Amino acid sequence: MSNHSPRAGFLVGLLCAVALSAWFIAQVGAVSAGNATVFIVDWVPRLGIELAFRLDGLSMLFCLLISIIGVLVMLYTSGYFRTHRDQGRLQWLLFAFMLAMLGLVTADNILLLFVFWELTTITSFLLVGFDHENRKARRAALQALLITGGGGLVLLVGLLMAADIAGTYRVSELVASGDVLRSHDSYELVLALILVGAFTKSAQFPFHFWLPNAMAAPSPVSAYLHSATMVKAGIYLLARFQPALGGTEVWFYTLSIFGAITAVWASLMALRQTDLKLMLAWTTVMALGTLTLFLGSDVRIAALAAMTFLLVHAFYKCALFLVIGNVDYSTGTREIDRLGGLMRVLPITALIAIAAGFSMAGFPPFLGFIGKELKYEGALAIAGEPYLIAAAALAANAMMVAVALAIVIRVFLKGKTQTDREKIREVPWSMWVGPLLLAAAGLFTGIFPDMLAKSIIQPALSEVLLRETTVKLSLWHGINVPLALSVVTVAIGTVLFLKSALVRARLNQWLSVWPITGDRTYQASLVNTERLAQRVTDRIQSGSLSQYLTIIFTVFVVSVAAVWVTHRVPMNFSELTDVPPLALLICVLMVGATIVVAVSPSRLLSICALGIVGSGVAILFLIFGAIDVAITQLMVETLFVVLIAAVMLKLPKFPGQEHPGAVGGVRDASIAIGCGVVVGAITIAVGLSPLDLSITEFYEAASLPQAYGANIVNVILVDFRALDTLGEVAVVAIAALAVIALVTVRPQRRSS
Amino acid sequence: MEVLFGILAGVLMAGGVWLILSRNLLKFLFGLVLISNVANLVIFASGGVTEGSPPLVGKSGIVEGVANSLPQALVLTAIVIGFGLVSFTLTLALRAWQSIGTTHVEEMCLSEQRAGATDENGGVLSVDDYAQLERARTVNSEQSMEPGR
Amino acid sequence: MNGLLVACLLTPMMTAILAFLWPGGRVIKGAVSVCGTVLLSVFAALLLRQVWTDGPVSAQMGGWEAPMGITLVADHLSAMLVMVTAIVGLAVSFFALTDIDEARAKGGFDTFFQILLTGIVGAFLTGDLFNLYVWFEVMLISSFALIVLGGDKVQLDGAVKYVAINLVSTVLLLTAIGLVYGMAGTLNMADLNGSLAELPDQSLVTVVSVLFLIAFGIKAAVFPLYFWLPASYHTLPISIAAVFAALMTKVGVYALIRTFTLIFTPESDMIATVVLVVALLTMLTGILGAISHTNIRRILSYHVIGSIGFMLLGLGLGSPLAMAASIFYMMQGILVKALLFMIVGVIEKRGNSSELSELGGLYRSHPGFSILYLLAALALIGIPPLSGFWAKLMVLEAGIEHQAWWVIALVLLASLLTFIPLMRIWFEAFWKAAPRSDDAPVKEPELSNAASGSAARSESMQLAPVVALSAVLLLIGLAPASLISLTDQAAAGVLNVDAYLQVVLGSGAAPIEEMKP
Amino acid sequence: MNSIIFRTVSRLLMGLMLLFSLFLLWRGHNEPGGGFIGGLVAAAGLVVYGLADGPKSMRLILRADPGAIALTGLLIAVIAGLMPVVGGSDFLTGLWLFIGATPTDKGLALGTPLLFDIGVYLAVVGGVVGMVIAIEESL
Repeated sequence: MSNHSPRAGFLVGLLCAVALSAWFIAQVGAVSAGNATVFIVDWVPRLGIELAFRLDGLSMLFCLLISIIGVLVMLYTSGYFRTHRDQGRLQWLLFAFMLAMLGLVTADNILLLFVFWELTTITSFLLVGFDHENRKARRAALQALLITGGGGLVLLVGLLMAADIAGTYRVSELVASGDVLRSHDSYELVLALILVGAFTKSAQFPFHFWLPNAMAAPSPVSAYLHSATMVKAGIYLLARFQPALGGTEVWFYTLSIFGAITAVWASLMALRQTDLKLMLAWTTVMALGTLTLFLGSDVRIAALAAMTFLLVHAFYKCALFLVIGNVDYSTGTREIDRLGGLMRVLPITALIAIAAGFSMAGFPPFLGFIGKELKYEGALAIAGEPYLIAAAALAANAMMVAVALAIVIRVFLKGKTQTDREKIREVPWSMWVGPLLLAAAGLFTGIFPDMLAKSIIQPALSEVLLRETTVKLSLWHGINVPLALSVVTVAIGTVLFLKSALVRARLNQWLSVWPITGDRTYQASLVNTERLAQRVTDRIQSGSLSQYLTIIFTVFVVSVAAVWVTHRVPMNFSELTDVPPLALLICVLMVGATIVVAVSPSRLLSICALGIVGSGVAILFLIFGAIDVAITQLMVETLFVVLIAAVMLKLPKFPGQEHPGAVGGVRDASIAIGCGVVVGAITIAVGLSPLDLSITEFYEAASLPQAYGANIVNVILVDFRALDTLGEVAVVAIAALAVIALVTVRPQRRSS
Repeated sequence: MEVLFGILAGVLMAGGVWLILSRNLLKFLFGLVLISNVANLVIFASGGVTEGSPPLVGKSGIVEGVANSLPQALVLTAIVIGFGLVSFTLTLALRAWQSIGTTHVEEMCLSEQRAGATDENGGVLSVDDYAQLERARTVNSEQSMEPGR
Repeated sequence: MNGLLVACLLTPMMTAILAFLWPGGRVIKGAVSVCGTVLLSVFAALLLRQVWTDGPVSAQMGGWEAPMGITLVADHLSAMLVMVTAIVGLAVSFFALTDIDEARAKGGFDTFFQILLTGIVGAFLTGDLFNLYVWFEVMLISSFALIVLGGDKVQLDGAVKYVAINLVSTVLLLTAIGLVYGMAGTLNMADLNGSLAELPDQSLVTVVSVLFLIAFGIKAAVFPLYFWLPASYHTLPISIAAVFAALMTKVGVYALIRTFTLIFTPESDMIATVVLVVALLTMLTGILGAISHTNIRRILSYHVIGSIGFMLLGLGLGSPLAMAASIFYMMQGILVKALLFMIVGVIEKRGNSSELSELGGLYRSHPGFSILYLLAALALIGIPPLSGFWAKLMVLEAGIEHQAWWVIALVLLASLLTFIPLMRIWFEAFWKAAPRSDDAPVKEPELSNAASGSAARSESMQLAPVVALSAVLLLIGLAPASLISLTDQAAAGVLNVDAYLQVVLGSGAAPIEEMKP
Repeated sequence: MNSIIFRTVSRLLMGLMLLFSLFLLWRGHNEPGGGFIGGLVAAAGLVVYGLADGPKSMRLILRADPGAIALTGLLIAVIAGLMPVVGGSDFLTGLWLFIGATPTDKGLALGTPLLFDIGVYLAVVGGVVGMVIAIEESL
């Protein structure tokens, strides 16, 4: 986190990332041959968590994306933030995020998976809030944290329950025990919990709104986290657990419906934006919806479509985000209406934009085209609701075409930019190398799809389907329904693009009356939580001591009385001891004195009465054979009365109004009487119960012969229970010091 | 005698709680003294109340018919501790009066006043924030959020 | 006999006496205090090691066999608590060197602080109910002293509430102990385990147990009895607030756990339900309180309450795993709370305020320190792999084991809500740009070299315990296995008291004649 | 309370009470009395004197800081408890020395419990007097 050496941070991170990428590429051969790399070390065996990593086909797909895109993004960042003081901090965070993400997709222990899941949440929180002095960035960071963090908590419970049912914490073993999971009573609950986790992370409806807000992050961060990697964590989870939890109607319908809603809604929202970055953000949400939609079915071709589209999307979306970053960097704006004709001033960026945009639109010969064809093929192959899904895919794709065209044509090909054109320069090499490679990858793999299919997609697909499968991709597969749909898509997309101003106006009109959005709901619930918190806290913690005490004594009376009544405490009055007449007299006196203390408005009278009560207690002690206690009580009473009389002269008179109002008086009186009744009753009941005197008998026997003292009470104090006395002496000494400190140590000016 | 002790404890307790619930710090103190006496009486009564001689071992070394010594020791300890605590509280009341200027507990709410001023530009989720957000929504123009070059 | 038990108890007591009687100023007294806590830490570590290897240990005071005399006893739970008490004591006594001014030191800060530790250690180690009361009083009177020490009127106002409510709880406790003696005829807690269970009529025992629940509930600051805590914590010097927040309420929690597993066993069913409900309510109202405030200290004070709820879940659920979770949470919670309060101290030093609106810019100016706060806050929230996560994980697993869905749902809700206040501190004090204050002059250039040197020294002296505690917590987070195994044993020892009874009472109660040579 | 008679009487009374308190302390192990009671009586004597002559004179009589006296008392009590530990016994075990013991009579019994009681006495005297002085002075 050093500020001083951003370069060092960058270089170390970059080198590590390159090394990791190289290592993953080196593993491709082994993994695609079906040999997963496994690494296991114990961590906390008691809780079932171990450092278990497993690099199989699915993990490999993600790892390659994460590490290679990570390298490119870090490179890009070094240019983008070349002179920014916090570049080093950002690079470290990006690297930390990359590690967390890699851990997430390779973890073979569900708790370890969760650990990394949360780490990605935290690192992304810090990244979204990178521009932390901007209030909007802070708000977006909190939103991302609360939504994904909350989802993470729910996910944890789901994972724990799944592990409980399957009897294993290993992901690979859990995945293999799908039958047990699906037939269990709690299957629906587990599914719901895990889906909440996945949906929040991958910005599925109704949790989708945090992702566009997270665009408060710098462009490279958005490119990396919010398009290429982190949001795919939820997709990874769905793909990973597809064999364990999928294949049921619940799974299918939940994923299809939520995926479809997300995709369609997000593409509508994308059309509506004028900020290029937000536009891309919404298409990302759309893409995530599509992925979810296709993971709903366990049909092979649907899963294949999902896996392929995952790659397609990572390539073009990351490139486009970085392109937008470049545009912003060069022109200082991302408003589509203020930009145009950038081809001439930003030729390389424009080239990248065209390549990536065409892949996004699904034009041949880009990989995007294959992805789109597969989507239609997959949609039509799904047994459940083929047309509905195809329609959703069609709508989403068409709008994607419109967005892609808008970016390519509006920004780069046609029109003129409204900003000062003289100052616009092409970005430095570090900022176009990354996106160029990504865009080129989209083209190259489109032309030669088989390489990708064999080594990357096929092993991943095998893991999702949990069976061996061969994948063959090709650009051209004859004239068929998907191709027809593609044509329709392009047609609709073009129309939408041409009429974009109209579409945007209509959408805005429509959405301005739309009552509920996720963002508003989120904000309202936060505000309401805060209001509730204030109301509850002010209610409980009112600042009034008498209210506090009233509550405490009420709790005391009510709970003790309730237990007393429900447990029907018996009282046996057969063995009462005699009442000495003197004791009776003293008791009557004390009762009278107590009443005087309670009601007397005169302070002097109260003190006298208090003294009488104290002395009465002393006399009672004396009557029942406690001479030491009686003397002590008398001495203490005397000292106390002297003290209180001295102090009281300085204090104000009783003001009256001690129990304000008739209600307050009655309430206080009933609580007081209740306390009296309760304590009296318990005292009588305990007094009547037989007492085991063996300890006292031991003291009586041992006092003289073993402790050499005839005064048993004193022997108890200084020998049998001397530790009590030690503590008590400490109390007296500290009480004195406390009193001295209280009156002598006066407040200082706050040392700050 | 057990019943009498119980009634006495009950009365003292009721009087004590009544005083404790009053809004005057000095009366609170009186109440505290009363319920401390209740605690001592309860311990004493729990140890069995029979008239007996003090628990002293006679010359003969035989102990016969003496009162239960253990609760006496406990009560003695409790009395001395109670004295320390009550004296402290008395001084505290005095200092509170000298410093705050009241012994009426309802008027002593200094420590729990909310610092009312919420920050104009800092609140994470203050009510203002929401209103601002709503306004921003109607304008629907997103400014550049990049930290710049 | 076991000298370590006595050593743990006497070390802070002797330190207290020494710190008062030894002539000298702030530095000398502070040094004595630090040395005392170092020694206490050593003894506590030895004690913990012994308990870990050989099981619970006991010492009979005055050589009088239990239940005649008073027994000191340390099982896993007690030994662990003494250990964290020593660690917190050490950190705070170090922190206090620069935090506590000369006048407070002269007034006896170090003595009160050490006596407070004595009371806490005594409460953790004693095996006698009345003796527990005595140590509670020792703790209480020294906390009274600390709370009023050099206080202005706001602090005195908080102190009045603190003192009043705690005294009421004390009297209830004393009454309850008297009643227990009246029923069982013994005060030794191990002995009470058998004696109370043998009573023919259990209804009265239950009634009395409610008294304990209330008295300890006030001490532990559970809903709806926690009023004293938010009223008093935010006005104190930070060293005092830190030790209060970290330790005081936990003694109440410990007492609840001890009494309701050792003494009142047969009644666990009804009481357990009550404890569970109370725990959940405490958790939620605590978090809501934290959300409702904008002052760092108040936020953290309410967090203390919220975490108490968490610590009582184990007692409410009653299974070994849940109990272990609570104990683990308690151990790391004590350290996190002490750490957070010390961090607040540093924040206050740097920003001259604990009010969020007046703070800002710390992330820009002190990035390393910011990371410390973030780690502590995330540990408290329970983000893996930090310490709080393990407790949360254990609680959730226990909840699943019990099929206690409500508990799980509320724990999740509370965990989620915990984000808000802690992140609010992060946003306002750290991320937000520093507020421009036109009236406050910029300090740095005005300081002379010597002054800035001493300021830097005092700053680094305050940061040292912060860094050290952070390191301990990080270690707990990354390598929790041994602490978890300890808490497992502690939970087992708490729920199955045979070993405890054995070490206190020996094999069967010895006849009176054989008591002493 | 400025009357000379009261002051003289209070001084006399204080002397008597101090003596009596020592007597109570000494015999406390066998007869009613002991460190607490003795300490309280002594403190009461000093307080009476202080009422007559003002808190300053109480300080003069004590010659030492009452807080220090109280803590010294605590220290003595701890030391009394620790003495048997040196000999390998438990903390707070009674160690006894019988001066002039005969087979029938134990003679003068001096033991650590007595020392402990002296600590208690000092703590109570110091504590109570300290509190009273502090309160008096703050009025």
